[in-house]
Amino acid sequence: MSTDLNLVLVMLANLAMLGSSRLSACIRLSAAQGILLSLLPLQLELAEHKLAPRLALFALTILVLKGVVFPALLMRTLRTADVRHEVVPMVGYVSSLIFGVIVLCFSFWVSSRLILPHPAPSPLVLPLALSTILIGLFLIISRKTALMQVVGYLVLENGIFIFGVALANKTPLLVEMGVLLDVFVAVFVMGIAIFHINREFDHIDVNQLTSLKD
Amino acid sequence: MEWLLVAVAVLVASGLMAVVMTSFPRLSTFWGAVGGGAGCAIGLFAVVRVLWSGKVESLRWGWDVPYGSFSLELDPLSGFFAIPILVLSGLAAIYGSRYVAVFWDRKSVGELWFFFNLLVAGMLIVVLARNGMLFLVAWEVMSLAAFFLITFEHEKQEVRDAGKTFLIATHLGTAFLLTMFVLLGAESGSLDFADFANSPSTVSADLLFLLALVGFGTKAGLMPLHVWLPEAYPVAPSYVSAVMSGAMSKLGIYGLLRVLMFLSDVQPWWGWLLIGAGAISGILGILSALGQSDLKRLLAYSSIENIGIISMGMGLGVLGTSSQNPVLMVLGFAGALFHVINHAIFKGLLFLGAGVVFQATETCDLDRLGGLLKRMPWTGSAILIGSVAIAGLPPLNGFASEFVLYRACFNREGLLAALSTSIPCVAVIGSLALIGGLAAFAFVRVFGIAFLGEPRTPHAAGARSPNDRMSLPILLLAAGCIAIGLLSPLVFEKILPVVAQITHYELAMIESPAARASVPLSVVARVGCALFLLAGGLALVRRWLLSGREVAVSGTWGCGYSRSTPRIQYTASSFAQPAIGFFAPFFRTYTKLRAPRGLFPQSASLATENTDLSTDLIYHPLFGAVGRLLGKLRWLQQGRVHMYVLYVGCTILALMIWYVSMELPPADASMSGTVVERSP
Amino acid sequence: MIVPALILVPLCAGLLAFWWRADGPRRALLVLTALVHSGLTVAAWVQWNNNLHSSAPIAILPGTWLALDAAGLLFLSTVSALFLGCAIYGVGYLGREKHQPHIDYEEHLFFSNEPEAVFTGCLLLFLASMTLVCTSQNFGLLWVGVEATTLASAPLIYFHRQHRSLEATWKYLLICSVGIALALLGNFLLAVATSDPRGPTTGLFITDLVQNPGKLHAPWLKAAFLFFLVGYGTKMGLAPMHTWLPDAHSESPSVVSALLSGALLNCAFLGILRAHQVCVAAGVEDFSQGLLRVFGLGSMAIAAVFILGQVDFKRMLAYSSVEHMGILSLGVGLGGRGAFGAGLHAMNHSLTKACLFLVAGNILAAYETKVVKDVHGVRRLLPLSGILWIGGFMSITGAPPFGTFLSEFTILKAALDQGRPIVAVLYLALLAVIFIGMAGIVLPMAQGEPSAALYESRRREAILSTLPPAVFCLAVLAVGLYLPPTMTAMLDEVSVALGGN
Amino acid sequence: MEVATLLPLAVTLIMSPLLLGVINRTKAMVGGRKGPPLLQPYYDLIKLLGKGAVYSRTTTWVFRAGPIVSLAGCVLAATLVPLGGCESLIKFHGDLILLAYLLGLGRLCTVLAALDTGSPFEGMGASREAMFSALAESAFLLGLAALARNTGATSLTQMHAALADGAWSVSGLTLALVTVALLVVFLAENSRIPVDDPNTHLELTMIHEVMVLDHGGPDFAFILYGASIKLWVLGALIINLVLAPSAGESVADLGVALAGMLILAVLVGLIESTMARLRMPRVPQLLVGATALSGLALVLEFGGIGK
Repeated sequence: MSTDLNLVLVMLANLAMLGSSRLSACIRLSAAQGILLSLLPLQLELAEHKLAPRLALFALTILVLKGVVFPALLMRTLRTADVRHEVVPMVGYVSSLIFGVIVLCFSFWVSSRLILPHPAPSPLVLPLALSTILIGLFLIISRKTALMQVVGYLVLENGIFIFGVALANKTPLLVEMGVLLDVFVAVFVMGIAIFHINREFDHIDVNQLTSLKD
Repeated sequence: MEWLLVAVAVLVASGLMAVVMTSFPRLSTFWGAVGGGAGCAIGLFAVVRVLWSGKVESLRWGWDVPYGSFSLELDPLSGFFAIPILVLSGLAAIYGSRYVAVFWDRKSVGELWFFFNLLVAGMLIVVLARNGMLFLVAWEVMSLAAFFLITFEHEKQEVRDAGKTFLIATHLGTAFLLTMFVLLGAESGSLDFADFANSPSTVSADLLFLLALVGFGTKAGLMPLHVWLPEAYPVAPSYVSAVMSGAMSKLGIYGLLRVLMFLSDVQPWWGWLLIGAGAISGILGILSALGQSDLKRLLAYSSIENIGIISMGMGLGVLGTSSQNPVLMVLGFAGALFHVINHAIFKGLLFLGAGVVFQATETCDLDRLGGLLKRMPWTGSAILIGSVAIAGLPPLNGFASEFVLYRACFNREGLLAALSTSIPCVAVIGSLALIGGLAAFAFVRVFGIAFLGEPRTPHAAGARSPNDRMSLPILLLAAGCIAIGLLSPLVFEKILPVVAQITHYELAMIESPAARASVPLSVVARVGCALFLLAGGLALVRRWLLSGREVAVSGTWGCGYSRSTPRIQYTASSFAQPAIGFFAPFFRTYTKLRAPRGLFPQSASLATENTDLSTDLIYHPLFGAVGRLLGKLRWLQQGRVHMYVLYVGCTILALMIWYVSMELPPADASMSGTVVERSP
Repeated sequence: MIVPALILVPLCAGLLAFWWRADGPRRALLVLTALVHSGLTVAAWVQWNNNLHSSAPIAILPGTWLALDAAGLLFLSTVSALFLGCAIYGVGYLGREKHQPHIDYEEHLFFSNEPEAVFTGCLLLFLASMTLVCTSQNFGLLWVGVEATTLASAPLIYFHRQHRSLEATWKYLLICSVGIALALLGNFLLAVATSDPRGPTTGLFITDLVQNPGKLHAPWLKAAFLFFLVGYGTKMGLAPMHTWLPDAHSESPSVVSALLSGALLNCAFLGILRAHQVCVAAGVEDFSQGLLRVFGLGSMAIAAVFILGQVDFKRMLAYSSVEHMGILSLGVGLGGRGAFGAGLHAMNHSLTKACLFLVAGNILAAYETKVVKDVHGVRRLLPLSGILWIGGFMSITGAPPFGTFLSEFTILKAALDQGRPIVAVLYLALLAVIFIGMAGIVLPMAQGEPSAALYESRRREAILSTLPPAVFCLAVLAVGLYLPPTMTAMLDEVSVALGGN
Repeated sequence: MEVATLLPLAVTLIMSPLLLGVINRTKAMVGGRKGPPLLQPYYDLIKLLGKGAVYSRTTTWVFRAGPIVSLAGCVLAATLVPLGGCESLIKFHGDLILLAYLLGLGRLCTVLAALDTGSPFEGMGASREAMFSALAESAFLLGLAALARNTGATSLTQMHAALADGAWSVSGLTLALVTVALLVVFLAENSRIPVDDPNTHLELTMIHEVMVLDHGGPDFAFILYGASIKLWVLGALIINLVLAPSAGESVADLGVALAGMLILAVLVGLIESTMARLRMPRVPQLLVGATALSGLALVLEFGGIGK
């Protein structure tokens, strides 16, 4: 599987998430995205015909965290919260899909201007990373349940990862592990928070959490 | 100079002592008042010693804050302003030692003394400071101390409001001063005054002057920057009002004069502006005073009027400087400075007197007073002297300074000179004349309603003479009014070195123009003496005429109305009515009338309230508009986390679009591989 | 070995605190850790002072992952000092909060507090993560530290387990996580900017980047700065990304608010400063300074909007933090002496704001309301807190003789000296509006008479709850009257690193 | 000190009550009555000086000091005014200011004494007097400023001397305006019709007269005498302006001036006989009108049109 195909699949997952109302489906899609992501560093290195053990460890960690642990955590939260569908979202599913397309165009425009200092492994890296990031942001903004916001956060994180892995692949392992640890704890803490929200309010619709305002 | 530092140290230490002792009000008062008095005495001694020797003493220590240095200097201008500060504060401390007794059982007086002494110390440092940073710090310490003194009785709503107005006004004023000092020091990079003078700023002097005028004018109380003043003075303890009005607001004048010394390129329009602002302050100030029935509020407005007179004097001086007209310059500045001293004396006197009235009758409302002169003959007489002095009538000190200002105008180099000079002179003459007449009106009203006639309420009827510690300062100040009035030529002589310093002229150079005023002043002083002698003589004549004849005592002739009560007397509002009615456009009078109704009307009442013109016309609409404008943005924080993330997203998106489209040209070959080469 | 110890001590103590059952020893551990941390910080100061003129960062871990340079030490000192004060205050606070359940005074529902062990543990981990931020010399590690501060502090905000604090916690978590994720992208963009296809990458070490700016790719560096600015700016509270800040500050316990506002925001600012430092070294400081100025003034304006007529005094303090973060970024954005002023102001603001939040906690405890118009007569009811409330207000609004005056004045001077009159006018006007707004809130609270019932049931103020804010307030006052030469030297160095002079 | 300088003062002190006699006599004659003798004011003064006194128990020393200080102020004011070629006793640059303020002091004392009685009517009169004189003061000083600008002199004596050189033919317009303004001030300050009616019998409409209701005996004599001096002093200013000394011989000039004073008195009598008193709210307008005239004179001077 080539890098390009991988990236396109990631993008398709994004679009699927934009169009899906089922929370469990979205979580699964994010898991799939995580698995695709874990393949990315391997593909890039294999293209250069070398495979460092450090990289294998890194890929494995990503696979475990993004592909298994995070979705599991979220699914567990989903079960406790007993919510299946996203409540009517802020932006409808069709409009979301249209937005996804616009974002893709925007990303290509940006990457046409922002010239990389050295050739990228694939011309799709920059635009697709960018659009994944923006779609993650969009999911957070447009979906009402707290769980979908975490999923959005994960998509955002994934987009950043695509960028990091593909373009800035020489960051030290210590940092990468630290970043992953942080993301893990973040998802964990958010899960706990959702658990508390569900217990306190009997719903996880964060659109109703508006008692603090001016 | 060391003695002045000792004075500051004594003031601060005794203030702290008073705070420590605050559980024992008597001890606390003792420490505060004795320390305050002693500090002022030591300071006065030091100032007089230095001024007498004719030298300029200075001191410069390092001070580890950015742009700061602990530079002090005692030159004629500083000394000139230090003297009224110290004298008035010292007397106020004596007075206060008794005045605060009413607070002993319900408030902590330690705080009061601490801030009072801090206020005095701050004022002293302000006039001595020769570094912008030191000046600003002392200036704010002074203002904050004043704030705490004003809000001492913060249980009352009006006190809180006044404190807030004061704090905001002084803070905004300081903002202008900050800017001014920064611009003054922009060239030299230092905030030492010496450097301001040596390396003149490249910034336009006009801007600097305007900044100084607004910043210092706020403290002085020039209209329309005066709004805090009629709020703050009435609510502060009286001796604090006396110090604030007599000394603290003068520091605005001091600051303006000091800054004028740094500005080389003096423009005529500054003078016009000063005269215009002064005339407006003077006329509207005294008119507003006429509209007040609260004694202390009235005195506050009268302070604005006097600041206006001082400002007109400075305006003449500036005009003289810019047009190389030594007579106008010298007499204008000299008149302004003379009035500074005089106002400190009689306004201090009147505020202390108002405190006596307040403590004796529990009210400052003129319409609830009356007949006080019988009940406190000495204090009342002293207040009469103060009232005549503030009305600017001979032979007292108020006339002397106004005469110098008139003399600056009625002159071959003033009124009779070219149009650009004579028109401002006419403005000054006309304003001074109107102000003089209205001031006489206003203070006749004060004294006549409050002290003469019959008491209008039982409180006023039960008033007693104050304690000696309260009446002594008042009597001393009254003596000062007479003495300065009769010795005006001598005082005028002492002002000349200060004028020389302000105008950068040699003393010898300014003596000949000064003589134009000093000779008539001595005649005026002699006429004053003659007035006393003549009046004394006439009194003797009357005594001789009446000796052996019947001198009967009876009731006042009621014009046939036989059952008169004290309430039938003319009231303060009715007394002021002709002026209020005539100058109605300058008043915002709110009338609350409960008209008599029906066949058997039970009660009726009429209450009028005059609000401040500039508050109503400028500040309320302005602040209201800003508040409404900003209020429209409050929906931003509407509580939805989605919106919040949207803000983040939009920000980064907007920045990216801006960056990509503005900063980066469309991709072409030349762009790729642009690498910044920069040596470390 | 000071630097690793600085992180490890609170980290271990925090992990220990999670498992320690007994309250007394755990509180002692909290204070002890704070003391040790402060002691280490003082030691770092001594060491820094000794090689003042060598200008090399001290106590370097191999590979320069962790080190203390002037900026790091400056921010670390405020963190450490604040934490010590808050730990002492916290002992008293936790003692007061021990009883269960509590009644929410807005919704009148019962709620319980978080277990104290979790709270204490998170507090210590929070310290560890902030220390990590201050000491890290690598952008990646810095990011890890900043994200860790978010995660460690989220449970702190949710100390009172009731609806509003939960809402605040969620907003805090989500918004800050999104923001910091953007900063991570900034890291990668920076990596792209530094990467040289012909050789090994520099690994995003700050010293490397600053000392060898030779091969920095300007467009990518600028793009990286954008993301750093928005990312860390979210955490720092720059408008319009500040939105979590008033909620979190108003709903968390005051001791936490003090730390969030005084220490955490500075740490996030340090992230932006590091990026700015690289921009300066690469010679594109015009770009970063312009953005910092815009966001600085914007934050001040937004803060002014919400301070004017604010009804909740803790929210007012939170918005005031937004304002001061704006001042900091404006100061740095002005360059020149402005950077010096910003460094000084960061310190002054932290101390003052911590004082104010702790005092706000005292007021809240006594009056049981955060509504401004229900609070009167603090000076009567809580004499010392009342004085500190007014003193803190004067300090936070930059009145002489407080240290904040010096720093705000320096920034004003920088603006005028650089020939930016419009910036100066806006700066002064916004400061004035905010002053008016705060005066209208703070003064009526401090002055006047408390209700009779409150006054009858008043108690003596506890020394634990008044001493720390008093010390903070006095410290700011002292700085305003005397700025020690060592500190001036340190600020000078910070200023030079940030493109000032 | 020359004897000549004492002359105006002596004439003022001696002859001032006569003016009142002339005014009253004129009014009587116009009204078709015989009227009191010309010297009646002197008789009144002597009578009053010979009487005892009655003081209200409300009053204080201010009430007793009022007439004395007021008279002293008026006498000293008289020393500042030249008359008919004779220089004044005291002359210096800016003496006109002292003159205005001395008269102001006298007025202040009268007003205070009135308020001291606690009588509502006297308070009313006091209020009006204070208000009107405040307005009159600016008209007066501005008028004198115009004169000063015209003559280039800053003391009354110098102005008087400068006017002698046929100033009327050069700048008649200015001088005429100032004369009218001063005349209004003269009438207002001395409580004459159309500002005030000294003969009214309704306290509510009085101004000056109602203020002195409670004074009697020597005090009242002092007040009456002071008022007559004031009448003379202000009148003398107008006469100095209108009848510039031309003979060069002081005695002749003095004679002309005295004749002028008498004519002025007759003129006042005629005004009082032919005009009604203005309504109270109109009075300030009259005074502002006078101020405007003074201002106009100044403007003319500035524009050089008056010359």
